[in-house]
Amino acid sequence: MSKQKESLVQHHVAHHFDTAEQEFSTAKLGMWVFLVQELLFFGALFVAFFVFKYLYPEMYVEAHHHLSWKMGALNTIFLITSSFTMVMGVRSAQTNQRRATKNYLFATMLLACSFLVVKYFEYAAKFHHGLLPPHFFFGEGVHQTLPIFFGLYFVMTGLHGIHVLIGIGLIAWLMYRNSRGEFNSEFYTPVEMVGLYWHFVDLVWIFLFPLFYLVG
Amino acid sequence: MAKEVVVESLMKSGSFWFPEGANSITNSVDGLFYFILIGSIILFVGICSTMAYFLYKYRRTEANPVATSHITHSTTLELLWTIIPLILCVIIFWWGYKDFLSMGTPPGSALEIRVIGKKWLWQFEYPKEGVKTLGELVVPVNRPIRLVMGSEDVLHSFFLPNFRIKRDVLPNRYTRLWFQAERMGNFQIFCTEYCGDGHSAMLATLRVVSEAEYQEWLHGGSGDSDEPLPELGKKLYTKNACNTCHSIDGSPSVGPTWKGMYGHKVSLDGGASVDVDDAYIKESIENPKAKIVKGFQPVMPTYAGVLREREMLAIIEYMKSL
Amino acid sequence: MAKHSESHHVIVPVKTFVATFSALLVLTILTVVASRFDFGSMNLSIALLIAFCKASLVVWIFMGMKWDRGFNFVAFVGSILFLIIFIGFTFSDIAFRDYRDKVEGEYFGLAHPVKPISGAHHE
Amino acid sequence: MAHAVNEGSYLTNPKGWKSWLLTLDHKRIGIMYLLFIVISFALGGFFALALRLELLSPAKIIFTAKQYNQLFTLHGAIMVFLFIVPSIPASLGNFVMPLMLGAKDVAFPRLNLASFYIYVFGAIFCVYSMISGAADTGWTFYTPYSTTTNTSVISMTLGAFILGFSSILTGVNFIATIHKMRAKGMNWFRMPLFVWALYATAIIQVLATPVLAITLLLLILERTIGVGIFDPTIGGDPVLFQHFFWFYSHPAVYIMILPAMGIMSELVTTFCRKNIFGYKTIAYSSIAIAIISFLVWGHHLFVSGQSDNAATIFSILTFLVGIPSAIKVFNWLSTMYGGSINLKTPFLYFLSFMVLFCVGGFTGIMLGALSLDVYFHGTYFVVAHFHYVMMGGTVMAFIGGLHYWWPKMFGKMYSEFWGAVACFFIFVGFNMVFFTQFILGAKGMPRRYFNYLDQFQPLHAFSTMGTWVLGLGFLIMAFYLIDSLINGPPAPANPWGGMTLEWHTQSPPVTHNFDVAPVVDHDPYDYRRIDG
Ligand code: HEA
Ligand code: HEA
Ligand code: HEC
Ligand code: CUA
Ligand SMILES: [Cu+2]
Repeated sequence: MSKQKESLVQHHVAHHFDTAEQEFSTAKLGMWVFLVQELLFFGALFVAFFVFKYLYPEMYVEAHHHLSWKMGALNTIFLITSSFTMVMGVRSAQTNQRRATKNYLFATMLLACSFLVVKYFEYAAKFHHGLLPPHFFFGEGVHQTLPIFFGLYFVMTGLHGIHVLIGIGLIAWLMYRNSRGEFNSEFYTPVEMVGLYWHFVDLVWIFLFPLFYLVG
Repeated sequence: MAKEVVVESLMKSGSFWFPEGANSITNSVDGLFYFILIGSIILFVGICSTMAYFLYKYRRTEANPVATSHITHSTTLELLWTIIPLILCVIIFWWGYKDFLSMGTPPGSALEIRVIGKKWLWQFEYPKEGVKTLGELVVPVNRPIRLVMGSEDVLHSFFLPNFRIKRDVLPNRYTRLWFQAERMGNFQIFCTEYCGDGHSAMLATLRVVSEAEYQEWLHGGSGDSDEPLPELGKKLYTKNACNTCHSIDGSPSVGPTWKGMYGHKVSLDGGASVDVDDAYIKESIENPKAKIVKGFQPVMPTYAGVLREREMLAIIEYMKSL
Repeated sequence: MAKHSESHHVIVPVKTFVATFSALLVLTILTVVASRFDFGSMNLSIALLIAFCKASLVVWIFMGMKWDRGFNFVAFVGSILFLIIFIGFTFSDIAFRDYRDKVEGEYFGLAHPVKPISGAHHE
Repeated sequence: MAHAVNEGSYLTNPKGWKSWLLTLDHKRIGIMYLLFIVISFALGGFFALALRLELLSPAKIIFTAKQYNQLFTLHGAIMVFLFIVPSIPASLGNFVMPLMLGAKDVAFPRLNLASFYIYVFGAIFCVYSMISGAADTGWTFYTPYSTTTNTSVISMTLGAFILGFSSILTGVNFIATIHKMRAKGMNWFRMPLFVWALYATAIIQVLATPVLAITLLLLILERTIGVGIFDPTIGGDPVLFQHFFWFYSHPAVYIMILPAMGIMSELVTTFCRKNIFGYKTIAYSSIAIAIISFLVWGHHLFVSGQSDNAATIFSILTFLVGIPSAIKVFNWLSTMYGGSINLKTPFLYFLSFMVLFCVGGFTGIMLGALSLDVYFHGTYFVVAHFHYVMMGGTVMAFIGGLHYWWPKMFGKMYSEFWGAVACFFIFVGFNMVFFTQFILGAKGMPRRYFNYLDQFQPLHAFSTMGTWVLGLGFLIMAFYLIDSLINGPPAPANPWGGMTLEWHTQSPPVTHNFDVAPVVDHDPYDYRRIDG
């Protein structure tokens, strides 16, 4: 393949598919089923969250005052916006706007990074106050069971954070492929798939935010 | 106390399947088992003989090279074998549920005994009388007994085969169990929730005695026997579950062996060393965490308040004899 | 297979995305505002309700479920049902345990006694 | 159909070990899985023989208590995570499912290879755990024991965690394949029942396995940084772990049995040369089992201290799973009616399955009854129950399927005589080992016991001797199967007269499966069409 800047890379349908359409819808179905898996993965953690909320309601109330809802809200806005830019990125790929695709993807990535930066400051504050998972906990609190809350907090937001990190990697990969001109209205499967993934990451946060930061 | 207790054999007593029952609920529990068993045998024999018959009748032979019937389904039949098992299941469920409920609801008048499970022994406490025993639960016959159970470390499970009852013992909650012994005798107690190396040695005995004997036992009748000390010590060694961690033949186990221990120096965690004398042994038994022998984990439970003075001496004498 | 051909490649007007995005922002503000007031036991339900609306918007528009339906829809909604089963059945235990057992002192000391509802340090 | 093409089969085209390790061909991946799965089974079986040997006498013979505990943990964990869960879907399923659908490959061949390597990667952690102070928690990893013991629990759970992802990805792949890759004309009700079973299995894999993953992850984190939710010392709840664990592990037992049931449906039609009885009910009952399996996990917690309400609900629902299983059993039986029964080795395993699975299932019903489970829980009765369903059910079907598709996979026939002999030893040996354990359990013998009361010895010893008969059977099998690879006569394209599509290509199949893309215009077992 020539390395000229404007050259388009032609996508070939994999040998075991009959049509591009079949290939696309199969990939999409696979992605959704994968998201189902993700849903139960996080879902189990939400079960644990609710169990302990039920057992120790007052402890939760105390605990959530240790979290900064402002930071949480800021991050919510980052993620929602990034979802929007992502969907616009997919749309521009669909409509052959390679430049716009690049910009939107870049914006998404930037927002994702900002999310992680805010997260970093939040974590740093928790470390400073010793509000950590049980083995390292040295924070101050009224309720003895407080460490459980922070155990859950770090596991849930941590796993979510790892998903964000993976998302950033995926978007970078998309940008690379986009720069090679691989995506067009005939073939934009990877963009669509990463988009779905990214929205799912947003989805998880949509629940994490109110549960951890707003209602104790 | 420390009389050699003979526990009723589980294999020899009772029916082919079950050890002899001793609880008010055993008949109903066994009954459900036999109900399912008979149903299963009928179905099983039915299925197997049909299969055998078909095998014989429809073998592939020269004369029978291809299938002779091409039925693809039969709604009536299929409904039949959906509904009949369903009905059977409802009966089985109800029967099991009913007994389960009565297993869970002791009469108000029950005598309460506390059970503590720890690695790897059972401790029983009679709260009113302040009596504590290890590895031996003594109860009067024909009186409802309620056990309130807790664990000091991991999960255990309290299992009385002759009474068909079992319940896990948890470290952070109390669980209960109740029974009413219908006959006197000595019965086996097992731990049935895996709890580590000594799991299979975490045994105890249930001694069902007459009311009078029970009262006598509670109020000092169980006092020190005048058995020679080393022999008493030998019995205490197994009765108090020391044997789950300490060998007497020199082989290493969870704890240090007792063989040749007395009178020697042992090195402790942290570098110090100490002579094994009466005082050290007493301390090791009552407050095991105080001095930890090098190379071992601090897992030994305390026996403070469990061993009487004479029993302590007996164990020390026994150690000397090894 | 070719049946759905058109449906997979709808190009959604930008307007729709912008509207969804704005709705999400508004709902975010709403949930923050709502959390400033105390509705007692309703706090959680309100927060969850709003979160649910937001999530539905994301799934419906951003993830394109509106134009997808079919098996993908069944799979996703079905998995939520299984999650509900998971929570529901777990609570059939957690919420109905014998909490008489929580009364401490009445019995004997456990190594790690149940912390009664949010047991505070000073008891 | 099988016209002689010179390009050879998938086994030799392309050549070289690299072409195997990097292959995207579902058939080769299936074969590689098969190899690893058989090794895992032999390893797990080896541990079983060792632990049975220790149980020959009530006191210590060879191993210490700790080593014994490690043995049954390794035995259970290997058998479950490395062997039985991937066994049928990943090896046989991978090989035949696309063929049965008339597809060229699974939907995501790359993902397929990835899940194979993830499996290998996970296996490495499990093996590492073995040599670095094997875990001694039991395969159930109950807290707080598993969070406090000092054996290498982390690498074992990490291994199982990784294996979980392999299983999930296989599930995703299969669902997509079944939805999208069917040949022209093959609608849902023209799919072979094995495919239906794999579909139901895949649903469970995708929905349940992530919960296992998170549970094991939480356990690992609990040991490293502490999460607290399972830790009683700071207010966590150890019983919650059991809920988490069984939310996966109960459905997982149907991950094990559903594909086995699928194989049974294939065997019974082919070897009776007859349409299956009640195609649709069998297909639907697979899905029903998959769904109901999520509603009954609490039957493992009847005595754990869960609430009576929960116990009641779980007990009722447990019985519900018996119903679709009953339907299947009776439908297979009816299929034999009026057939032309060809008593070949695979069919012997079909018969073994029928007998042993019924015993396992009936005792499952006993365990589902609340009052009886209170008695049987944690005894050898449970051990016998699950070996009857796992070994007597799944393993029998797995071996049956292996023999059934062996000619297709390797293009070689094996010795029918030795096949029957091995089956005999396995059947007899199996019953010697495990029927005894029903009696032991009913008499009160607890499981996971290193030492036991002297009175149990005769039965234990008999059980141990049974393992030698069983082992002999497997040894014979190993010999004649390996012999068949080397000396076996070449297999025809369709040695058993099967109807499903995999028999319509040559044995072993060409790399791209079919020379002519198949078109389906009839039911999968429509023997009437050819036999009149
Ligand atoms: C392949 C695996 C497999 C399968 C298929 C099953 C199938 C079933 N199992 Fe089993 N089970 C295990 C693997 C499996 N199990 C394992 C591994 C454990 C223990 C794990 C551990 O603790 O380590 C276990 C433990 C276990 C317990 C917990 C015991 C305890 O620890 O206390 C229970 C309790 O309800 C149970 C029940 C059942 C039931 C009701 C079925 C049903 O699905 C059976 C249905 C089948 C039939 C009923 C037979 C066919 C039907 C007929 C011929 C018609 C007639 C039927 C009726 C009239 C009902 N199982
Ligand atoms: C798939 C699951 C599976 C299978 C197949 C088996 C197979 C066997 N199991 Fe096991 N078992 C479990 C799953 C399984 N087990 C689980 C989950 C537990 C619970 C663990 C726990 O408590 O945590 C358990 C526990 C368990 C116990 C209870 C231990 C205890 O509680 O103390 C015992 C005791 O007898 C036992 C015995 C056996 C025996 C004798 C076999 C035999 O059937 C094995 C026969 C196999 C062989 C002898 C291998 C022969 C192979 C070859 C020779 C190579 C062949 C090569 C080719 C074909 C090419 N198993
Ligand atoms: C749970 C296992 C366990 C049980 C049960 C147990 N021990 Fe120990 N024991 C240990 C361990 C481990 C050590 C070494 C660590 C320490 O010093 O605490 C030990 C140390 C000792 C020592 C000091 C030994 C030395 O070499 O210095 C004595 C004495 C002792 N135990 C007596 C007993 C007696 C008497 C009993 C029964 C009444 C008993 N133990 C029951 C685990 C146990
Ligand atoms: Cu205590 Cu097992
Ligand atoms: Cu189960």
